[in-house]
Amino acid sequence: MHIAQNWRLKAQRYRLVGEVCEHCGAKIFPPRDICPNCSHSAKESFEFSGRGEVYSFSALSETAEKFQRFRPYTMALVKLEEGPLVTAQLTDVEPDKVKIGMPVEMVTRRLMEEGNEGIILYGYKFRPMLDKVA
Amino acid sequence: MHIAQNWRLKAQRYRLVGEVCEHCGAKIFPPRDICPNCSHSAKESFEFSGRGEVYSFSALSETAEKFQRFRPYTMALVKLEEGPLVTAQLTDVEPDKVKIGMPVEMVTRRLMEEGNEGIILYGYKFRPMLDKVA
Amino acid sequence: MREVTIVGIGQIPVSEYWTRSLRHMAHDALMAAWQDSGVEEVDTLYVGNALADELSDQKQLGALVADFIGQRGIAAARVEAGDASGALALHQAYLAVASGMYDTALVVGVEQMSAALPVEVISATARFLDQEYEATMGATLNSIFALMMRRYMYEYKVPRDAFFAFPSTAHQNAVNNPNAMFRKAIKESTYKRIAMISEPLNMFDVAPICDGAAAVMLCATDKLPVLRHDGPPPVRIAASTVATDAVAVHDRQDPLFLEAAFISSQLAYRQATLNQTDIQLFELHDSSSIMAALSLEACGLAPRGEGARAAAEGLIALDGPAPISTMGGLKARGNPAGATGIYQVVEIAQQLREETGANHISGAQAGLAQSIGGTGATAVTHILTQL
Amino acid sequence: MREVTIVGIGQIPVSEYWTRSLRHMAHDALMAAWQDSGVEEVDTLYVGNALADELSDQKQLGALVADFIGQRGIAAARVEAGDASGALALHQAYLAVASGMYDTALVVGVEQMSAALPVEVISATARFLDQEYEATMGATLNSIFALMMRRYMYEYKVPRDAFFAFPSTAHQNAVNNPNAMFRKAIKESTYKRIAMISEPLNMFDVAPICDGAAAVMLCATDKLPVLRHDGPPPVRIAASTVATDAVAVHDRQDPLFLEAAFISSQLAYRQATLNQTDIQLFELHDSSSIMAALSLEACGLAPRGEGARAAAEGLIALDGPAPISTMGGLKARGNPAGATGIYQVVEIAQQLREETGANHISGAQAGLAQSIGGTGATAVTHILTQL
Ligand SMILES: [Zn+2]
Ligand SMILES: [Zn+2]
Repeated sequence: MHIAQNWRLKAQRYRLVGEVCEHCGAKIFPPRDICPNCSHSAKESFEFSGRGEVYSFSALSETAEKFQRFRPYTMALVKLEEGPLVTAQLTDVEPDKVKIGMPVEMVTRRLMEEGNEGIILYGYKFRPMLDKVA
Repeated sequence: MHIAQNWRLKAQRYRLVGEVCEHCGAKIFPPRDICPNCSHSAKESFEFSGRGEVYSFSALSETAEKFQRFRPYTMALVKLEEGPLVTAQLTDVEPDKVKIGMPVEMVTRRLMEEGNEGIILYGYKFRPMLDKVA
Repeated sequence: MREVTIVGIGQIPVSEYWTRSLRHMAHDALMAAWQDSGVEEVDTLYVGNALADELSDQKQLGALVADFIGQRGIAAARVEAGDASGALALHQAYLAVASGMYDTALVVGVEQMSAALPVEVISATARFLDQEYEATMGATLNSIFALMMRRYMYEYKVPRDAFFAFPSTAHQNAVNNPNAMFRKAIKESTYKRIAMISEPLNMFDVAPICDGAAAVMLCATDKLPVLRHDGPPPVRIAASTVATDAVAVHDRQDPLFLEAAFISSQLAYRQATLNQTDIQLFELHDSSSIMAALSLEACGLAPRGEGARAAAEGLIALDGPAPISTMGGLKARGNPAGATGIYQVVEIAQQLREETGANHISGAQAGLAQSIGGTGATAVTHILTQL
Repeated sequence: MREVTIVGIGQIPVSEYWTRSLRHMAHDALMAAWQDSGVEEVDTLYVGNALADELSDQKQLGALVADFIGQRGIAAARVEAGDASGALALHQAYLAVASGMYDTALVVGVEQMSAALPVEVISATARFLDQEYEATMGATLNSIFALMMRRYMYEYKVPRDAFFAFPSTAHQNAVNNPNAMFRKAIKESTYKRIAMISEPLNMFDVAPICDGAAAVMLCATDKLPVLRHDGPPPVRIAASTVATDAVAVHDRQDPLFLEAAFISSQLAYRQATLNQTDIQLFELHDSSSIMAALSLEACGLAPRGEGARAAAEGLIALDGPAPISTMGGLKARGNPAGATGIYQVVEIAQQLREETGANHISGAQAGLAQSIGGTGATAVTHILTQL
């Protein structure tokens, strides 16, 4: 299901490509057609560094159908260093080791499996920033 | 999916149990809470004979997901001898042998398979009336 | 009750969109309508959509689209009634402005179907039927159309080929519509041999699976003077009416009569104080050839049982007495379910604004758009007139 | 704009219905409201529903329900905005009557969730979120609540146990509500050890999966004299307002502030020309403890970051300054998604009609009901007063 939808969002999901508003300079992720900050049209691509910190997190095991195979996992809000918040999973870390404010970086991982055709969707997750942890 | 829903409709689906309106005498199928004929509440059960004739029919092979395994099949509108029209499949007959006005009778057959749990749903279909065909 | 006017229209070509999702499509149509309108501020948004729940895994489209067009905060709602969703959303927006609570309203009909597998679309649109007594029995939307069509042919002694008039007219008219999906005329010989979908309904009898978005901006007529004056001519909503019927065809008084379409059109003629003869074009719900025939009859444009024959005899042609599908209709412009009702209204506005080029209905001062959910359970009729 | 009055209310107990389907549940609530009302003829029907598409395989609920209650033919619409669907349907019905086009309107919120598997419900309600940037990442509705709750605890230094006030009050109040799902008080010791759903959100922090239907009959106030006179006291709709926010929490200006709820409540206070202090009870959207806390703050009943603490200190009790969930709220009466907003309004009407027994808020002359879609994208506020 929704092969096109997934394909469409590849740039965002694989490389955190958002936008920078030519009018007010706001860094925007996810990308939009209109800047939520100044209401001008936003069209200039901007690739985020992928670095940020944990703004909030939660470990869960009651998931939607497509995520059943991957549970339990930890959802988070990550504050990117360029400003925006992103909803994403944390990876390579036990939930009880996560703290608000912890530095994280983006990696590309398997997100879910689409039921009927077994299509696998990849996208961004965040893991503890290696240099900061070491 | 919808186990309860199927269970709920068993009487209708297995035995064509509808209603007879105590006010206007209308024979009602499918059952309702309010008689569509006179707008009084309809509560008295009535089991239809299951005999009727083909009002219209169509052979199809593009089906919904749960019916993929059963295609092709022939849908029909059947006019029950007590009055109501019913939407149902025809069975035990090739589509090119079906004619409008053909006498048919109800049988209970497998209707579909529910995806995830493989639940099988049974219900009414109609076949050519045996004594009339012979 | 305040008078309501259409001051802006917008649409994107009906097509298959692989790089724009639902919110982008809605955005593009809405921005076009807004830009067209001369309106400064939009007070509320209505989204007509039938299938985003299952085909895009998305609900709350009102809020989603409001935010995406930069209008975070405004009132917004999603309205659903199968493929009458767009028209029904327009009716709600009409009431919102008529009530006096909102002065301006944006309405978008949007649908994305092509990204899903055909079997997913068939499963989803089967939900326009009565689940417990039609869909559960194996019925699909097209199979019910087929049952109606076969009975119609039998009861009124109509040959199947009489239905060719509907796709033929639609495709012919779509040639000149840059927003139509199929811009190529079709031949009767092809119609006769093309594959059956559900006997006697063939592939040319039904509208395609497709994506689209169309939008209008409404403004209270008493607020029109506030608009900038260089905009296109406003179009008056002379009637906006809704009626319903049993969802299951087997439950209807007459399975071959679209009662909801009849009631809704009668209410509309009355509200607009117009007769059929005062109206120069009719965008009807030709989601299948049989629905087109029955719609003609329900709207009083042909006697019962005569819709298909009358169409074959020229009733519905651009220069006929009751032109339908003037920009291609659902059949050739496309039927992106929840968007369809707004495309119809946009096209009538285009006709009244004389923006339809070769397809212009000369002397068009009033047009009727009728949108139907599924096989006839919901019918929404709008009559638009020049202001 | 015409004044609009609630002249009839109806509800069925929130529960798990195995022998009645969606149409039956809607029927029962609607008939109760109609019978309660003294109205002869109903002009239009609105159905608020969030999940029938996937959980009952049914669309076009407007027409389906209109027919099933014996009103085949009337105008009908289904409105959807997640678990604000019922309240948003009421807003549309309010506009319909206010506009002058319809004199009376029935509104039902109806939802059937218990027949589906829990994982199906979780998948379906995840569609209240932003599919492309929340649900696709693995987020469920509860997990987003959890993210908000953890950040709230961190930012405002609130202990988790402060949230106990919400389920505690809700369950306590539900004891006296025959239509509530959970009619038993809960203990703090249980709250502290019950299983987590999505840390720090536990099973007592969220409303249950359930079925329900609630309905109201609206009548234009200028048509009230036509009604029979032995009916219950009519209740005035003093305000009906809607606002939106970004669907995704990460897109909001402040993830811990419900901007839509704030705007919608401010608009409502203004429309009703009432202050918070003129209002004696508040049915808020306590779909989770954190939503209850944030709703208190958005409606101006507690300072930012103080909602949970204020609740723990008695703010929300039946005899407190801002009683909420007076009949059990979403938490204990139950949250049948699209039905919830109508249950809230019915309960406020019961309070104003003094039909709430031991839970009656003494001196209640005005009540506010606020319904929220998902995590805050759609907010609908109604203020009801004695006529
Ligand atoms: Zn900007
Ligand atoms: Zn009767």
